[in-house]
Amino acid sequence: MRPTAGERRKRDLTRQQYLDLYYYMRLNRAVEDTMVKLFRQNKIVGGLYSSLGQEAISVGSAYALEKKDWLAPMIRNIGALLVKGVPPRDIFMQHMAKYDSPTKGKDGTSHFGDLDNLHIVSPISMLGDLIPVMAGVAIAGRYLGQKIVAMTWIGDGGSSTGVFHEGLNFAATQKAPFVLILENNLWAYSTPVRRQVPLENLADRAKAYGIASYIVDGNDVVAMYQTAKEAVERARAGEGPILIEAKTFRRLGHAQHDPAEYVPKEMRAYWEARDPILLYEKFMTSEKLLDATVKKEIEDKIDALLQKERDFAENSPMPPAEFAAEGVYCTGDDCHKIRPKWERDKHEVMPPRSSVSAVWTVEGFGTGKGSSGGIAPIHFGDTANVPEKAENEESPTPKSLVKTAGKKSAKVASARGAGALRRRTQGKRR
Amino acid sequence: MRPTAGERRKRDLTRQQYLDLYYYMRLNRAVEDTMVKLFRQNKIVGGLYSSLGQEAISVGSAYALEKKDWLAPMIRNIGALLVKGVPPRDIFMQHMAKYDSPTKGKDGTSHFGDLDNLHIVSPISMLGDLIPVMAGVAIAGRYLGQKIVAMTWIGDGGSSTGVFHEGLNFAATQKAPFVLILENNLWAYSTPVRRQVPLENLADRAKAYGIASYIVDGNDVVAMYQTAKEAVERARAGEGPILIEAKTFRRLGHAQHDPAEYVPKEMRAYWEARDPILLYEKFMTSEKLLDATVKKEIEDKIDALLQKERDFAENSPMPPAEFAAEGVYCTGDDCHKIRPKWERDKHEVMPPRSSVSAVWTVEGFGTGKGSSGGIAPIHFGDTANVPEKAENEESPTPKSLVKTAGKKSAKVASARGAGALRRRTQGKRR
Amino acid sequence: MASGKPNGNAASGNGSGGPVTFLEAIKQAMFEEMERDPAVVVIGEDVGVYGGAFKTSEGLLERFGWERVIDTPISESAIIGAACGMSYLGLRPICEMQFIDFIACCFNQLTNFVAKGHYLWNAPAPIVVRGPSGGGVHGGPFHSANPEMYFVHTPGLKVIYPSTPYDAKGLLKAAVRDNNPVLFFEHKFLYRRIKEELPAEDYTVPIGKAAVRREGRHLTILSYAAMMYTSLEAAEALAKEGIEAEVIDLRTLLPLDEETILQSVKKTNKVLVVHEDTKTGGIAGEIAAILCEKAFGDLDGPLMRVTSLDTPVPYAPTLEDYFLPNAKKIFTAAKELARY
Amino acid sequence: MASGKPNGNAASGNGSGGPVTFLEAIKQAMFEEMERDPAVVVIGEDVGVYGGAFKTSEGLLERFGWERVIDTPISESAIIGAACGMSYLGLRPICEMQFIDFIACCFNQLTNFVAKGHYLWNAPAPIVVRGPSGGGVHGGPFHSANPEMYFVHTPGLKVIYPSTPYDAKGLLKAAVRDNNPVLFFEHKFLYRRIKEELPAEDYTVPIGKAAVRREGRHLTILSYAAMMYTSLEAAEALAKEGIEAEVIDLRTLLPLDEETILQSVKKTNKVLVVHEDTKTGGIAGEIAAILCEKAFGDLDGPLMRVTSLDTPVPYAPTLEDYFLPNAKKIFTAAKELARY
Ligand SMILES: Cc1ncc(C[n+]2csc(CCOP(=O)(O)OP(=O)(O)O)c2C)c(N)n1
Ligand SMILES: Cc1ncc(C[n+]2csc(CCOP(=O)(O)OP(=O)(O)O)c2C)c(N)n1
Ligand SMILES: [Mg+2]
Ligand SMILES: [Mg+2]
Repeated sequence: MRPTAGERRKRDLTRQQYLDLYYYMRLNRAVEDTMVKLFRQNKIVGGLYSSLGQEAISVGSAYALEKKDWLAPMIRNIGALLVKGVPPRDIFMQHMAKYDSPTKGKDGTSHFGDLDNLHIVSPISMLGDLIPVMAGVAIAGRYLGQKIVAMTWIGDGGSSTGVFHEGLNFAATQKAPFVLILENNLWAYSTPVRRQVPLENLADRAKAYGIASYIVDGNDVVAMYQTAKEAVERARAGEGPILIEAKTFRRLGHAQHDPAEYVPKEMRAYWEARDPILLYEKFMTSEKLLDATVKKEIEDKIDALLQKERDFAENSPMPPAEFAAEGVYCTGDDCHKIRPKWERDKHEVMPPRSSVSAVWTVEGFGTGKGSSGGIAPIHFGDTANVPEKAENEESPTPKSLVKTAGKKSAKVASARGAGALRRRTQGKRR
Repeated sequence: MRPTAGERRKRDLTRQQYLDLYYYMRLNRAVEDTMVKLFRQNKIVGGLYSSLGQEAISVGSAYALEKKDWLAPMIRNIGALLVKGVPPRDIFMQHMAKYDSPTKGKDGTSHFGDLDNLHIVSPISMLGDLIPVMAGVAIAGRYLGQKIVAMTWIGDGGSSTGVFHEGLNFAATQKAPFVLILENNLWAYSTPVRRQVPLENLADRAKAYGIASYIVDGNDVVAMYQTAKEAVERARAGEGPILIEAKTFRRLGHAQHDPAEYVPKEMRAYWEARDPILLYEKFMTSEKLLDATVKKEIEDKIDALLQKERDFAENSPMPPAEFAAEGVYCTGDDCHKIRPKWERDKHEVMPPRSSVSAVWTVEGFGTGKGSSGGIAPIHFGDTANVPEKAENEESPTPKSLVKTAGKKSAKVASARGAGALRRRTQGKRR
Repeated sequence: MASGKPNGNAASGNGSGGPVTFLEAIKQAMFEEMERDPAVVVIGEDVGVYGGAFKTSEGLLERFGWERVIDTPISESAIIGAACGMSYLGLRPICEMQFIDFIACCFNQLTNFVAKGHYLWNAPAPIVVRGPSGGGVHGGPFHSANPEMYFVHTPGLKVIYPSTPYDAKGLLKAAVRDNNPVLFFEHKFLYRRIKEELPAEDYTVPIGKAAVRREGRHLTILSYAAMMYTSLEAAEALAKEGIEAEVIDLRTLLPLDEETILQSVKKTNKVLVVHEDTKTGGIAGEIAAILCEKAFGDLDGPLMRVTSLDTPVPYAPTLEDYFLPNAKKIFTAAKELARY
Repeated sequence: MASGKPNGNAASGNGSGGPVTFLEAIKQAMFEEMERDPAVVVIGEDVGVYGGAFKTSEGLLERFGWERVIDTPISESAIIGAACGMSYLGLRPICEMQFIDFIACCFNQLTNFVAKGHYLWNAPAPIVVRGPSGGGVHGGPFHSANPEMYFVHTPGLKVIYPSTPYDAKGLLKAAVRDNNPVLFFEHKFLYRRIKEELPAEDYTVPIGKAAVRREGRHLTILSYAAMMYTSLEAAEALAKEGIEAEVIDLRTLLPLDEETILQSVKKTNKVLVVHEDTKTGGIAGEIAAILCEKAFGDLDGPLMRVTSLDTPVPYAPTLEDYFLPNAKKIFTAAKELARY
């Protein structure tokens, strides 16, 4: 399934794609710049997060998705929303809690979704919770035959949550078409990465799930895009979930309120020089993909767009107070319009075609018996007792241990022959 | 800190140690055999779990601990409790919900502890919860200068819980003196390991935390002991937490009610032939550590002991009903007698000696500023705004990226020089 | 068996004829909903090959296959999260907690993600979370939970706790078809102790409706799940002393059927709430507040409650028996109440 | 600064002289307890170098060092689990939830491990779990939680929710010294809005005791945390109409101070409960049940409640204002109640 080198080369971008990446990075930054202005004018209701210097990640990875694919943003993924087709006004209005915003003022920031059209899932603040949710999206898409990929992001800090582990492990057992971008911006609020995760490369988290991973320079939008693209297509082809660590840096504080003085000045300076837009402009200029005219055109287009979007947002009313009481439950037919979109013959998943033999097959040992007719404990002591088999009732079949436990004999501590046991070294140190 | 080969050889066991391991494995099995009998007589109140065939793990690992060390058992670690000094009667009475049991009938099975003397922490049923708890025990011991190690166990299935991840990651960031034994018995209830964890070796879970790990044959008690011993001493020496995967097999069902017919017969047979006690007897006999007389002596000793212990347990009363209402809270002075046992000068952790400079130092970049005098957001939009720095206010210090992100340049996708960016391959596939 | 019909012991559709257990009713509900709608899937620990720790999903894998009956790792948050994501594409996942106690492990996903989605982002998550709950079987402190109030206190969820096979089947089907996340607690004490003849045809029981199990005029006993039987037993004893208790099965705890409750109170003017859940913060309190608000004038006596003790569930039978409500405690409280 | 005294803005002991904020009171309590007893440690996300998201632990790391002020990964279950383990060796950890909402992520560790340990295994876990809670600051649905009832319904925990700097300091110190796990909620709306002069000497406020904030004879308003001020405001308005409300600050929610409540009800015969928590399953219900049990004869009118709506906490100020209780709603309810 992996593309050959030749195929990969063909994926080099078209001029339009190069320009798109540039446009979206600029748009991402401009949208956030506008929000900083709104924040200073006290027009933003809650906190304001920034992805300054991380735009290449949001833009490059989301750009690798197809229209039918699904994504769920975290707080620093405004760029991904823009690429997926969210108009800037929605983002402004979300932050301003306006009635015309996607959540009509009930939730803020990037907390909104669009299940019907854009295929966006809303995040919640609790870090990591999106991971199993997007794994579920991925397997539901596969079940319906849609050939979609689900993508979300997580921070270096968020990778320590329990739900990161449960979600990614579950996705791996399911070989879910799911791509997780780990944005390692070296800080989780005030805590540096070495205090959160004792790893050089956070991509190594993948090793706990036996899944593929990549490390990519998160400030290089083309690398980000190409890596994400390859991962998305591998996931789509059935290779299972993929983790991409994007190395970057959080240039501002955790949110607007935080001056982030705990970050060494030199560190910030180092990364400011590696601004992803500056780097990309240099590259594009040298590759003759961008000149002053084109750049001006793009800037003007963005300015005009954002002026319009901002006006719209500012003119939108605040939600009427009574609206607070509405919508806790979905009642009636109107509020749940989602119907499964089958893109396979649904009879495949209906009996009799769906029926299977309900047994486990264990490599090297065949299958056990099905469970029909079993009983379960209710009063814990009241179930029929299982007659214990005598130790040697069945003659041992000498199968290789390697197969059984799936372990490589070289790695196994202990003697196979008990006689040698005393002088063996005790465990492979790793 | 790692012992040299020479030192390791010196750790070969004394005759007494070899005999101890044998005794405890036999005792473990005999205690559980007795409980099966009690279960069939309906004297066990709840479910009954078995560690048949896994005794080498409980015994070998717990035998590596010193008296001052701490452990917390899971359901299949009766053997570890016996090694640590719990009398069999306590185990019987726990299962029979007797008033003289350590929990006086309030909890069952291995759910009991002894914080004061034996340094045992009670588990709860929710898998994985012990891991952060024992990490806490470990760092508290270090804080008090006690030089202890904390140990607990987890199943192949339990390694998928979120709290496994949070606990082990936290322990790793703290370099806690903590040893976790992952008992890979190939099944979690009815679910085979490949459906829970997509790994050949569950020891690879350690790679997500940058900690050391071992793989050991869990049916080889000497290997188990020696591996655990090495791990315990490394942990004690400050090398941080260590994960040991012990490969084994759950010979009976999940609990007494479960005939485990989902397990292929051949698989069970294969492992029955690898019974840890049989293997060890063969070894001991061939090494002249055990003969029929000694064996008989041990068996008689165990029989006599268990008869006495069982009698005691059976004669113990059920708790009086009203006792159910007591003890939700610790009230008065009697119920919380634990006082920190300082084995270091406690002034080290009291000001002025404890005082430090409250800043992060980031390798290659120096330190940030302390946080004194900061403000925090309360109304999310009401805090003073942080003046944003102009992009190039500070001249970039060209430090090596390798240091910053701690990543090896060879592994990083993307061109350092933007000009080369187009033709670079996109991400290291791993 | 690869493509055959499920055998007698395995799941089957309606109408095998004889009375069926509570457990079998659950199984039938899942079976029939899966037959009806390929959007319905089952996900949980050991639900497939093993058929669930209590065998409630036995035969489902055999009939519906690996894609629709998903054995997961031991990861409750992943189960709930994945189900939520699946529901976003139109599926209708039924999640099993092996024991309901483990719902504590996915509390965040349930109360923050699943419960709030419709209100906040117009993203309803029609999932069902079900599992064996309750005590009385000596399961000890971690296998006997009655966690209903944690979720009754969480706007956005619905909470069902049935007491009969008929209701269990009809309410579980209603839950699967509901457009909101529904928690469905199955009292394991009832699994095999209660049998009932079920209709041959498809039916649902409406969520949010209580049922009057026994008519009476002297006082109203409100209860649900296993305590229904204890309450009815007490009512029989009371009847012998001339006290006719009306016994109401709440069935759904969120939303509560205030109408049925208030109607009964209008008649009897006295209310005793019986729940197996612990006392402080149990649903009796909420009912007390509702009665204050909506039926204060109707009350001739104080709302009284018979509940479990405010402790963890103890393991020893002697202790657990003392911990739980029983017919005698209900009888005594009811007699006291009747005196008002 | 490596070995210096904390500076003016950082934590400091008692008695700087002027009135101090609620936030400063919290900081003083931790500082003084850490000075007093080296068994006291602080553990949480960003509590060290940053001094906590709200700066409640500012200066502690500087003074007490890395071993006693532990910046953790983002792992709430690890924080609670580790604290529990530390307490087993005699330490007294204070755990911070960066926002109390994230307590949902360690719900299992708290309710199953920490809460049950003393009852089951004689293993008390004297830890304190504290963090900023409550709404009114436009924090949105995931930064405004009032999770008290989840824990009031969990035997084995104690639950404190203070309203004044004096109480915050005294109760936090009492919590650190208590031999049980204590949840300590700090309403973030109060952090900088309320100032008070504090005693120079060490003091504690007893857990489980309510405080009468305003005497009155016509009705009793029971409240706590931020809603105390709203209730007092309403009481002033009521006084202008000749209705004298007695206003009681519950301070501790588990165990509830029934004595103080019952005493007041004996006098006023009418009770209005005001809580910012959502309505269904809120503490008003529990109080209603207690009054039924212990003061039914004293009640001249129904217990009434003014609470937040049964919804998630909405983000927009217009919506949140509507969602929350306010003085007008209290005033209206109290007038209605007074008419009984
Ligand atoms: C479960 C949980 N705990 C705590 C928080 C509070 N919190 C919000 S963002 C954050 C830091 C996140 O760091 P990281 O994951 O690295 O993302 P970044 O902010 O760097 O993008 C914290 C601690 C949270 N949102 N969720
Ligand atoms: C959080 C949680 N979920 C579910 C369970 C129910 N349960 C008890 S033991 C078990 C299987 C455990 O498998 P494993 O960890 O491999 O241990 P083993 O039984 O093989 O020793 C399950 C699912 C539980 N105890 N805790
Ligand atoms: Mg980060
Ligand atoms: Mg196992």
